[in-house]
Amino acid sequence: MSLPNSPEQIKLILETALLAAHEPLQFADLRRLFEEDPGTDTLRKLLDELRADWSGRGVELAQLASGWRFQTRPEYQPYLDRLKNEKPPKYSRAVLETLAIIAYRQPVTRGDIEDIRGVAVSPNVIKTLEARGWIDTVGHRDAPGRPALYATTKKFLDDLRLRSLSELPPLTEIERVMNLADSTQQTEI
Amino acid sequence: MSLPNSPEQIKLILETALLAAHEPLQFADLRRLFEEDPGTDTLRKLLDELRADWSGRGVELAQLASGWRFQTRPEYQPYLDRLKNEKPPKYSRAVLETLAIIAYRQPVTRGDIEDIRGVAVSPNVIKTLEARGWIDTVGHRDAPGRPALYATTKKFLDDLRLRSLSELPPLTEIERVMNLADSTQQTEI
Amino acid sequence: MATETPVADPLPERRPAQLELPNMPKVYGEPLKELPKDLYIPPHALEVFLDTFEGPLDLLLYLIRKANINILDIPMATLTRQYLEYVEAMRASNLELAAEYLLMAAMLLEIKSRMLLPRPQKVEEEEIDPRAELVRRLLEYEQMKLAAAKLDAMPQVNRDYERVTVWISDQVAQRLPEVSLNDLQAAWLALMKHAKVMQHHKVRRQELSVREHMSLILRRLQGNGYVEFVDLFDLELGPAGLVVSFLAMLELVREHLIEVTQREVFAPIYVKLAETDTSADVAAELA
Repeated sequence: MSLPNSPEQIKLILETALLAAHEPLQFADLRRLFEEDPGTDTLRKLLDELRADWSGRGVELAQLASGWRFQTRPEYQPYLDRLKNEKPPKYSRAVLETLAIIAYRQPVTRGDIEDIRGVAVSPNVIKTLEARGWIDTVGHRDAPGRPALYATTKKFLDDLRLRSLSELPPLTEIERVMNLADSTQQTEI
Repeated sequence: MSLPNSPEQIKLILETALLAAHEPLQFADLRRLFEEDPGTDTLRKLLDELRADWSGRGVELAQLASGWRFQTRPEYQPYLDRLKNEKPPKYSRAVLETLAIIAYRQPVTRGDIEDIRGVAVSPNVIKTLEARGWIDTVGHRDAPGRPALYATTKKFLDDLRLRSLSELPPLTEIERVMNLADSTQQTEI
Repeated sequence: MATETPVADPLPERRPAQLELPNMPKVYGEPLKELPKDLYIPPHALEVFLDTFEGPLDLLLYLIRKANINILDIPMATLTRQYLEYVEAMRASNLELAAEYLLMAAMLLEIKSRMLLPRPQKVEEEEIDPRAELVRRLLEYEQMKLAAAKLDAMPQVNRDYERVTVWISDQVAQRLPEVSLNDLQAAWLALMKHAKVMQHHKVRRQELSVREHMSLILRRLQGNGYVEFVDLFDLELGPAGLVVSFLAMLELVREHLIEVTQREVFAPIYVKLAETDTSADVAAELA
């Protein structure tokens, strides 16, 4: 095929590839689309243009931890939910707290998680998160029993529409919450 | 969510649902998207509009027996193939050599090609190159049987990104390699 | 969140105002009409109660937050008593209580007793508050608990949004082999090597463009009968190109591929394909 690769044509090809991809596409993937590499600057400019082209639509072009991807905007979910037969999994507090500890304190062992939560962590909790592809073992602590060290994956970031862990919501300053609670109490009295 | 369901808004919702769907969506599915059924006529009109909106892009809205879906256009397949990391199919040696002879020695008859290759040229080889639009008959030699004279086409030049045949790798270089090969052979003897 | 759970207020004695109607404890969403004397949780609600908490730290946090106690200055006696009342109630109902709840009870009692012990004046300044470790754990846990809630509130794939993957056309265009100049060169090289016909087929670069023009001229003449000689030259080619074109013409004549005719000197020269005599055959073949 010998389509002339004008910027407009390159943008169409990028759009098509990103719409059809099953996984987020990295910059290197996008460059491979073309027989003649359009160059980093051109590609980046066209991706920005493409993102702008899609603003105000139900689908957006997002840059995530593992690359670029088209995804629907959350505002449209109520419509899409009407077509769904099954509800997505709702995680228990045990799962969510374990996930939060792994996300914010990684890499951690199961013992670390149990120390923070003050209760035993059921193997099912870890399995649930592993099956979702959100956590995996990144090593073993040099301690008795050589416990596995857990960390969050790129997929976790992708699935939460994040580019890096630094985009996680900041941890709450508990002390300030306390002060706030105190002052609330005072005004109530 | 209480988005006003203007025709424009309905179209966006249709587009979003169709882009996110894993299977073709039937008309009944599309109606289910909305709390208030926009009606068959409106939906059909908007789907037609949507299809028109996507004309000229790498992805098209197709109506199949099983419903509506977005799909890539076949013309964009070569680009998508590059992402798959698959090696493109290759022509046989017979095809490549025949093409080389026609390119460098045109116009030539099949007899000329057979003289150079030292073997009979299968009609399929010629047909393959003709079907690709890379060679055609430019005349007939005034000889017994009036054999067809083959030459390369403009499409051949385009597909190989050449402006003219003079941009083909010069044979002098090939000869040099050949001489080198010959002398190597001689020293070996 | 624990604060939204149907659990009775645990500190009635401390805050009698809680007994009034707006704060009437609810079990399964129903307000309790009769308040139990000691604990505000009827036995059948204990199971719900237990499920509500993620462990002793969670329960302690609930008690602390509910009572608006400053976490940095926990009244150990009150808290320990509250905590033990819950644990006892659960034990009395034969609920399977995780060992951690009992462990925490022991820890609370230990802290409380250490705080009651008289200490020498000097040591007291340097000694760490026995509650420090508990406070650190409570704060750490609460932080993670809030983080978990925040994570859960973030848009999640398949729950709050969907990935887009459009169908890749199944009427896939046949993938055609790609040929590079190197392929062609290699093919030619292999040919030459194989057939050893170099001597007979020496083709120079200049000759190649001659052959290109031969093809072009033949193409021009296709189905056109006579074409005037001068029309076969493209002036835009420049002097070098015109020479090549002319050489191509001579070569075509030499190979009997074209006929050049001129009726008289200075008359227009005409060129036609050599096989005009049998043009019917050509037409038949082309058809």
